[in-house]
Amino acid sequence: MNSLEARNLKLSAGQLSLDVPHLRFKQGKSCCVVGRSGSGKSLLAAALSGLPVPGMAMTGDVCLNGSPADGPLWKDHVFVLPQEPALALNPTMPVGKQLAEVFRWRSDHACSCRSPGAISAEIGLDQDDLKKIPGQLSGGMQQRIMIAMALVARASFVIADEPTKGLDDGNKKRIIDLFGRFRTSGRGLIVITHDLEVASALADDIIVLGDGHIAEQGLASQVLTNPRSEATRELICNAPQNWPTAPATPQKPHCPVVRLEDVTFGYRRTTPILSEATIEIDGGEIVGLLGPSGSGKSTFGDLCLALQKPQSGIVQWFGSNLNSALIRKRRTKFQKLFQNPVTSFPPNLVLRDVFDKLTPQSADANIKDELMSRLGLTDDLLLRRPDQVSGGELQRLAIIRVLLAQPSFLVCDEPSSRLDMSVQRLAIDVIAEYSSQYSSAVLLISHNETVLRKRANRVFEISHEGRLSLKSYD
Amino acid sequence: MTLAALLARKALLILTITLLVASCSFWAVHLLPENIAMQIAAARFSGTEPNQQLAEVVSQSYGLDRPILVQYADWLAGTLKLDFGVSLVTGRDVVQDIAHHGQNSLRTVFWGFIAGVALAVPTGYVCARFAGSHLDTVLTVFSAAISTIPSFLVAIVMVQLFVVELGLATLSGTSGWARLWVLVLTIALSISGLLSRVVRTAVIDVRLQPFMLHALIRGVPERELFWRHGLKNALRPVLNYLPVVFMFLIYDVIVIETVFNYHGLGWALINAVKALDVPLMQGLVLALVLFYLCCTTLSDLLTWRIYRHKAS
Amino acid sequence: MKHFFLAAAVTGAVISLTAAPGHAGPADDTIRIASPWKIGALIPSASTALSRTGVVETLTMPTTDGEIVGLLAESWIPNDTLTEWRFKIRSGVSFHDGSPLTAETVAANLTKFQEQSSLRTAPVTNIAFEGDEVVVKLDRPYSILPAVLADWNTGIVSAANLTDETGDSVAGTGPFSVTDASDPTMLKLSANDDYWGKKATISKVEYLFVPDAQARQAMAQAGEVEFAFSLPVTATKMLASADSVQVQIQAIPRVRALKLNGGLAPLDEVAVRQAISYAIDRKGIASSIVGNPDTAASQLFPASLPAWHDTSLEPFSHDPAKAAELLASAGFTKGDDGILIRDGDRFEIEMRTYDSRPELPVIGVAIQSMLKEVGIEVTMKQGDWTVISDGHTDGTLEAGIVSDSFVYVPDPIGALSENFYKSGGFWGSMNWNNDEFDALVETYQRTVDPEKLAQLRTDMVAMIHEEHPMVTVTWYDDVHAVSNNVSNFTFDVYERDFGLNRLTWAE
Amino acid sequence: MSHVSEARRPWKLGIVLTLLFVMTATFGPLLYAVDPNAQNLLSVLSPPGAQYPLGTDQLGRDVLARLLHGARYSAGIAIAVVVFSIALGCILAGIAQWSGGMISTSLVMFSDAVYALPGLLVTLLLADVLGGGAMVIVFLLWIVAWPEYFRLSYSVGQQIVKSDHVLASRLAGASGGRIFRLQVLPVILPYLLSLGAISVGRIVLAIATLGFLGVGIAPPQAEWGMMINDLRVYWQISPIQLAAPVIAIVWVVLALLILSQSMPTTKPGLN
Repeated sequence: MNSLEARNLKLSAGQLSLDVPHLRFKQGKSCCVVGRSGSGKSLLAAALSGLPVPGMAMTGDVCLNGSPADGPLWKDHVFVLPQEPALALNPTMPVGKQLAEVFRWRSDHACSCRSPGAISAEIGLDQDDLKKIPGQLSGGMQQRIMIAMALVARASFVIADEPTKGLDDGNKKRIIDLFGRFRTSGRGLIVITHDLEVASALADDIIVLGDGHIAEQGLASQVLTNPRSEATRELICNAPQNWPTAPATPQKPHCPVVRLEDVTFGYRRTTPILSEATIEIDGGEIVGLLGPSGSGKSTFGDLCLALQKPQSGIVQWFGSNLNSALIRKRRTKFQKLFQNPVTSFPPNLVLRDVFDKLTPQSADANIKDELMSRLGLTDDLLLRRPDQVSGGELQRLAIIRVLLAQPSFLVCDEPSSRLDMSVQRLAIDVIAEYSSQYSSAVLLISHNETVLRKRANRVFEISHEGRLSLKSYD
Repeated sequence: MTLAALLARKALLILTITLLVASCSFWAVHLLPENIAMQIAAARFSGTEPNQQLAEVVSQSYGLDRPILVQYADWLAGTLKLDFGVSLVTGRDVVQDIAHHGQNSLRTVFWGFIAGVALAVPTGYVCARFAGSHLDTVLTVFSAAISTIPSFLVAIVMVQLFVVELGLATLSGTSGWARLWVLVLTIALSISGLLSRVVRTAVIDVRLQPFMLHALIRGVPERELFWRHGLKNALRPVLNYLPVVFMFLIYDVIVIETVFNYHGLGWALINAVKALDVPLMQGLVLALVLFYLCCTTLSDLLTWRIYRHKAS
Repeated sequence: MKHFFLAAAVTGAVISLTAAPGHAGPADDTIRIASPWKIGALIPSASTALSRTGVVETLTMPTTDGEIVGLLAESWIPNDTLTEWRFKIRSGVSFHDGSPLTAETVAANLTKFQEQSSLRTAPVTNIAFEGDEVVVKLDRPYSILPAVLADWNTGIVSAANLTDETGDSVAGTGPFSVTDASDPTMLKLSANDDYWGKKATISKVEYLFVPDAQARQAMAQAGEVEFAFSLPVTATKMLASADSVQVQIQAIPRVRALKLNGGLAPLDEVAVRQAISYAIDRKGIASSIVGNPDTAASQLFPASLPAWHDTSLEPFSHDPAKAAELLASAGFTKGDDGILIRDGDRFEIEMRTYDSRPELPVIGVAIQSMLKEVGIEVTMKQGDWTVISDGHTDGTLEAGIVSDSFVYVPDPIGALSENFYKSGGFWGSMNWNNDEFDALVETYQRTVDPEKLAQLRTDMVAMIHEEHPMVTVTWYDDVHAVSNNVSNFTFDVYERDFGLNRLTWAE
Repeated sequence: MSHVSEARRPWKLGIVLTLLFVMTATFGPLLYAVDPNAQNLLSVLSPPGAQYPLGTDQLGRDVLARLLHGARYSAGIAIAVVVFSIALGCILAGIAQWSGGMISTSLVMFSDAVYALPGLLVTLLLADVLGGGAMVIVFLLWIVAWPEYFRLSYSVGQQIVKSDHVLASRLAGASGGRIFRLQVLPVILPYLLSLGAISVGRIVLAIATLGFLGVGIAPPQAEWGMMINDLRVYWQISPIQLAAPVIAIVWVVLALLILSQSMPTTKPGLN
């Protein structure tokens, strides 16, 4: 039985550093490395596999079966599943051919699968999919192809770096199921993730990383139920399933802020991505919107914000039909919080300029300072450009910017789903609080059902056919 | 994009441009101060001193006395039928002259292009493979220098060196290799400068792509890596750059042929320009433009063929 | 799809490889000529190449000392009043296409090309044939008709060539026949074995149109051509090191001049033209650009034509002050930018020139600067020689730097009557009408008494010298390169025949 | 969106070379106040010396003076063309962006058509017929140069306009002008300037080529290509006089090439 060991590893790259006195991974076990973003998870993965990371400095040893490895392990003993499968696949070669490469050059003789066709059937792809190039496959499918490669490849360990990043619940579940096969095939599995759901579903052991060191390690069941370190506790309490349920909104006089009636929309006439949707969103209410990726959730938000014109149907703000005068008058009261805080700030401007020149000036000058201090931000951040500020800070600034407009209706399009849970929670909590305080309506878009259940008053779901339906959780 | 759509698009573009060039030359001529009928008369009855009477005869036989819009429509129609009329200098059919000179030009352009690519691609690849080395620096400086020096200068130097000093090439005859190789080399040099830089960048870019590393993870041997995974991806920016190469080819045809006294389209164009032989000029310009468009269409088709998966 | 590209590539390769024959060399008995003069339409009157290479011949020709002798005409006699001339056509001559030379063909030729050749300057009323004689009738006495018929543009082609306007071939009677004229830039000739006169010893000739002087020079230097004509003066220095080729410089009766449109104000004023003449530094141009100070013109005709060169005339001089004075008295005042103004009109002219004689554009720029100094703004336009002839024809030419021979018609009166008679010609004056001068020309053309002729010459030359219908700049040294491989070459000062049939290869 | 070239190393060299050129073109003729057209037929093709630092040409004109004035002429035309092209390209791109629909499509098609024309050919054809002169050359080069800037600003602009941060500003009620000034222009400008730098080099080359071919530029204008063409006959006698304009051309084009590579470059994806 093989083992993978890290001894006296000291890793650093840029701002990040990680200090690992000793870690041991065994074949046949799966181990999850969890931690907030910035805790050095990816550095550990790189060090273990031996893959080059630009700017990384490393001291200490990585040992295979007790003796220091005499070459990078990724070539023979470790198979690495990348964070972004889209970047790891050759964009011009059919995926089947790329899968066949593993059979040709790195196939595991112990593996029962003898052909790309057979393995692809196992992971739920058909022959036609194999003839496609990566750009024609969805993110989930690409990740499954990568897993198929890992299943076939000759390796004692598989290291997966954030394998569920950006995937919706359905795909996530599928990936987790497939990961189970690594254990059954007798390989060791090391999964880097910030998602405790994934960790609890997969892990035998859990390693929790705090700022630059190992905060806690042990059996998954123990660590997750009985955390000993602060870092673990924080992670657990920020996981959506552990969020406190929001108090039910007191029913207010019925006055829909936004109302859609029989709205149909599609970029091509023949295939509507939204058909005959009817919804009313009241002030002070948080409405959740759920749906698989690509199902038109964002488009629905844009329709509510009058950024798109419906093909048919009626959109109303405050009970009156939309027209350009109304839009102009109410524009700043209908806001949107974007998925990625980095793209929602102009990259060339200092943040102060964004707040001074491109943000509605609120009547109350103190609001900004108040929000800043509540979200733990200092004024000197405003002198920087967006790329000089961390993602979490930028997300908080984005929230402040949106709230300064004092919107009556706010669309939150998967806010910070690419950041870690603590930031996500903070974002959603602040918005929920604002919503109840100023009784403004919020449309919360997410592919994470747990988040919506915890925070939304009502949850709607968009199906692939573009049907909107109310989900009940009784 | 489907093949049909691509071809339709290209056809439309070619049509538009043909009309654009034809219109330009028509209006430029008809806004000229000189009397076109007189000019034609002078050319047709070379050596004489045509008078107004003769000019009127010409005017009538060429239909120059009709309303200008009718003439314009006729001109466009003629252009679309590739009928450019008769050269004012030789009295021959312009199409006949274009065919004659075009054959000469095609020969040099074809081999010049092949040689240029054959020169640029290995150079660029070697530079990229050994990026940062002295070899790379030397080759990069050399190709940058080549691309900065105007091609007429390269041509002058080549003539002095190979024709006059070494006597390895000639300036007369149209098809013998003694004549052609130095022309081909000059064209090749002049297009290879920038092309090799593009190849270099493309290869370096591709080699830095994460999927190259992951191909190694899949076990692809390092010696096969670039050919299996890099080539097709590195080719794309190079193919995208080809229209620029063709543009340079066209300019080279004009300048280099003039210096080498090679009787191709470019040489003929410069002489037609000097003689103000408008029908020949417009025919030659259009021939060159169409040749350029055919080249870009071919390269687009090639791109489409290689990357058609991507578009669907 | 793959096949499509393959097919395209193969087609390209095949077209490019259908290479015609390799490069011809002296070894294959071929004389090659690099010439700045384009071949043009294959008509004797339009293409100097045809007569110079010996494809077509004229009725008469000059000997080296200027006497007119018969070529295709065996003999000729005028009537007493010199208004009817009978040319007896040489017998036993046939065209390259096999048809015999007859008086009928000759008459048809002369009639057809009358307006396009030097014949237009003769007062011809009728051209007919009688038996083996061609009869030319004139409406006034005309003594120089035989000389006129020696001009290269009166060459005779076969009857078949007269029918179509522009053919791909031409059949003359000369020592060389055209074998291939499909390339508009090249004429391939071979020796005519049935030639009636001295047959050529060299079997093939290639006449190459090479417009670029630098390329002609390079070709001569590389030994690619046996002859390169009209080279820059510096060629002597540049080719000094080449041992296979010699640069020859030969004074010929030719002039470089500034042609002025006399119909255009203010160039229509004698004083203005005189001022322009005074402004030009002929010595400077002759010594620095032409490379021979002796070619600076002191009057229209060079000393090599002693009958026409009048030593008593006051030579042209360079005197910008005088020029300014003349212009001032003509009513011009200098504007702020140094350019003369009269009645609100700036004195600006467009000057055209061409580069088949490579020094002309350089002289043009020199003159441009000299005229600028006296306040005349000149813009330059450079093309080939048709910019002059076309501009003269359609009247748009304002000024031009030109070069013309006095002896295309071997008697300089031909050049005078072509260039200055009745509003001028391509290479002479333009819109300069002087009845007195025209009368002198007409008188000269019917006079046979040598003394009277001498007086008339003096009068005509003096008139041109005074009025400057065209401003003479320099006389002419022709610069050409001749390979050491050939011998027996003499440059024909009449520029009508390269004399290729006399050439032999050097031992 | 952008493909930033990796060759940023020698940018200082590019700036220095370019600055030197600009200074030379601007102040050179003032400091070395010799008439570039003054001819001295007594000293033609004289070698460099005290009186003529770079010697004289075939008409005895001072080569240094002609070189300096040639710099001014080429640079003047090239910069004028680039400035006009940027202006026209941006305005039309703005119109296309703003109006959308048919107008946008036809503008894009038209610019594609003009872009597909080999510019120098058109310039040759029309410069000959329209007669030369600096204004005509500027006009003709402008006519063929603008589509490049149109394509660039259209494609970059489209990506910016569709971006989240512009949408955020629109939702925040910022006016179109303000968004353009703060968010669009500062992003597009470096791309335009980078392309402009290359273009200036290319136009200097194009002008030299026109001068060499003797089309569109009339003597006695001091122009580098024409100087080369005039002097190449005398290359054995006066090599320095010939080398001077050659080096000048290479200098400018190289300087601008290096300069443009130190700025972001982009391949507009409009195919």
